[in-house]
Amino acid sequence: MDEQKALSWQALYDNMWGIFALGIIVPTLIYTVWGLIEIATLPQMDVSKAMEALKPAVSQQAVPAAEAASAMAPEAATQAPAH
Amino acid sequence: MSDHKEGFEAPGTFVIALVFLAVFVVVYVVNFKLLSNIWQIR
Amino acid sequence: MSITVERIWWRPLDREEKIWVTIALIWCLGTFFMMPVWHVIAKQNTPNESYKVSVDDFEKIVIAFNEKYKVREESGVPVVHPPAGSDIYLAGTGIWQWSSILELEAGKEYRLHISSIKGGGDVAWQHGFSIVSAKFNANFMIVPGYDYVLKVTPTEAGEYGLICNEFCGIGHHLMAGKIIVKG
Amino acid sequence: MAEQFRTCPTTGLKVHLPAETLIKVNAVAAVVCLLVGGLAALLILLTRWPAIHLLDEEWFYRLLTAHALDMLIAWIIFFEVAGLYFGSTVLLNNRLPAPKVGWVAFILMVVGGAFINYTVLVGQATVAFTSYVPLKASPLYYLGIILFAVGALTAIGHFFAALVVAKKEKTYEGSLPIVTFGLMCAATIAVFTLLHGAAFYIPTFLWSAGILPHIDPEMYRLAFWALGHASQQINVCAMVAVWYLIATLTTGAKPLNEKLCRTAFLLYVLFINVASEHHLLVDPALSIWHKIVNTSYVMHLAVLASMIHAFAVPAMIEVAQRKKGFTKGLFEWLKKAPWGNPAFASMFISLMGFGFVGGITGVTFGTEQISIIRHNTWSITGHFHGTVVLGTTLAFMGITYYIVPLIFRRQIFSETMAKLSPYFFGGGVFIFANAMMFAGGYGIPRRHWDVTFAGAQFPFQFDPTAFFFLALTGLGGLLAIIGGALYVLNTVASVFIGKKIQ
Repeated sequence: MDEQKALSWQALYDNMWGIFALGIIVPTLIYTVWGLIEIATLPQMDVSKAMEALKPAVSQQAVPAAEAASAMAPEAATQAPAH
Repeated sequence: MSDHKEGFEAPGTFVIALVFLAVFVVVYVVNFKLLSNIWQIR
Repeated sequence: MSITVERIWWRPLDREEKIWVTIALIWCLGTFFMMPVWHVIAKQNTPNESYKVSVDDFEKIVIAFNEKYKVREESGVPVVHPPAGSDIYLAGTGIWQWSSILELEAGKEYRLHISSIKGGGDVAWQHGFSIVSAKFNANFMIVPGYDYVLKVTPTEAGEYGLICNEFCGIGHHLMAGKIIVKG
Repeated sequence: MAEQFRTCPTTGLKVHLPAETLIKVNAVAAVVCLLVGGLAALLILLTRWPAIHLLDEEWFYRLLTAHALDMLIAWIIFFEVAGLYFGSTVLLNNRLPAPKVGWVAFILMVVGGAFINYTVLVGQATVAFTSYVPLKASPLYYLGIILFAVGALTAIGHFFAALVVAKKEKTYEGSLPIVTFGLMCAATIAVFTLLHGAAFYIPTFLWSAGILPHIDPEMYRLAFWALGHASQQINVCAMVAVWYLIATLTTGAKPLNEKLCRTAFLLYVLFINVASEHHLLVDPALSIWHKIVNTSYVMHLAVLASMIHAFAVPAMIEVAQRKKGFTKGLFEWLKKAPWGNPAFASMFISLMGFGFVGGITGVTFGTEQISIIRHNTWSITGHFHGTVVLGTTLAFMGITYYIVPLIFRRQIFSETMAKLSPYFFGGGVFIFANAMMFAGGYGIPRRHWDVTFAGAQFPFQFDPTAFFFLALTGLGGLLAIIGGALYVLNTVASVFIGKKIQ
């Protein structure tokens, strides 16, 4: 009885191709596939927002209203006639 | 050899293993201490 | 030499084996859970925020950033002093330089974006971002096409070295700059 | 068929002659690579020692690239192939099913290795071991690596085929011996490694040849380390198998509990490869969960495996020694161990060095957050010299003292050189690796020609203590090179002019 149990466990460890398959599949899923999915689904940086924040500082005598308006709503600013 | 014995079969090895663990703990803790000295980064 | 294996080798562990495996397992699980725990209890962690960005876009941003906040130059490299708490941008360049010398304020948190640009060279390399000082070093990877956001709070005033520690071509060992932290 | 075998008079093992020849050529190629890599090591060492600073920058980076490839890939994989043939034939009374395939594999690996060394030495591939895109080498370099990898894969396939044949022809009974089982696990790890190598070296080769426009650098990093780091896990697994073999050969020890040892090997197969993440912990793009799960070998289960082996191997030696009557106190068994036997000395130093120097630091530096203060510093270089050099290389050196008489049928040329070599080598690498790790603690970068930054715009001055450790690294390295030279000279002399054994 006990011997039977031991033999069946041993058979599991003697299963070369089972071990081989697990040894390829387990790390491929945990490391490679998961990693590739994370890299592939990484969001894009919001470049226009970053550039907006880095616009040259507005000097005092410039036209603050128009600048501010275009910064708030860029689509509206492009549709509006130029000053 | 496999029959159950009361004492340890390899007491020397057990001591070496405990020394190993002690060194491991020291290295690990020292490294976290060094880490806590750096700028805050998250 | 005998190479035969006993017919039955599947048998219970001896006492000392059991004790050692238990101790080792506890230690292994402890060191594993230390990582998520450290994220909660401590302030030195690997940042979890990053984005894809084209090399050219990041270069555009870096140029705009340097222009806006430049306060002076040192040996032709702009020294920039951005407002505390803002988004700041630093890149390793294709000519083995750092895009600027950052001047930061101690105790303020910045969102430091690091990436790689051509910067007058032909190629945006991978670089190692390594802040070094007498007291510590901190290292992150710079990968072209990726924006890595480090939310960083310089804790102490002083001048810190900024060196590249990933081999990035023949000018690699000259790629040293600095970060200035004001008290 | 029968005439293709001979029986070793001392061990009684049956040796398949075509397998024997293949073991010989692969072992010789391994030692040649060790020699080339060792010469490069000496020159690099003398360059990173600031007081000497031998090479110019161009040659430094060239030889650094060559050193890494010749050592981490060529020496170790050639030796492992020899070991795989040994484990699947001699240890199992078995034959190698297709010796011609073995020759094809060998030739592919030699040609690949030649391409790599040629392109690197003439300066067409100064890209370091990692060749991180967009650093670009000539297409021949990538082709060399692909050929080498295909050759290695072929050899591993051949090993599996030999195991199948052994089982079918019933050359052994019951389970595989633990050494062969360990080698089988190493071979499985190797297949994972080499498949990933193919998955990105082929596109990178096409990119270098101008056919593909772009390789994503982060994906490259992910895939590269599934080769670059996982290939060293083959070594770990093969090294542990060699520990068991040497322990048995030198002291007659037997594994105390095969279940435990085999379970530990199984944990390696399942989880050790994901630790390729160690190199990506401070990378963008990957989430902290990917980092934590992978860097910890899935809850440190492969670390548990190493801790089991690190216990099981000395324990089996202790039990065997105590049976011989060395029972006084805790450590008489160790004091009276065959320290004059170079194989035993190599194995035990390898075991201790791998655990105390390489293993502890590997787990510690591979902790997600601690990587921030260790990534790409010289500490990492120190760590893996603790594992791959003090651990694997020394263990392989140790088994050589058995392979030469058994397979080459030559006596060891000089017993004295053999006795001294492991102590010089082990002691040297011990000093060298530890000094490197301390230097790295000061932020000294790895792969750096000049840490004084002479001529840089804003030179950074490292703490003067760091320079003490740089010099200590140099001294330790010289000791190690003396030990390595003793080994190489002695092995070459034994193979070619050693006394023949009938």
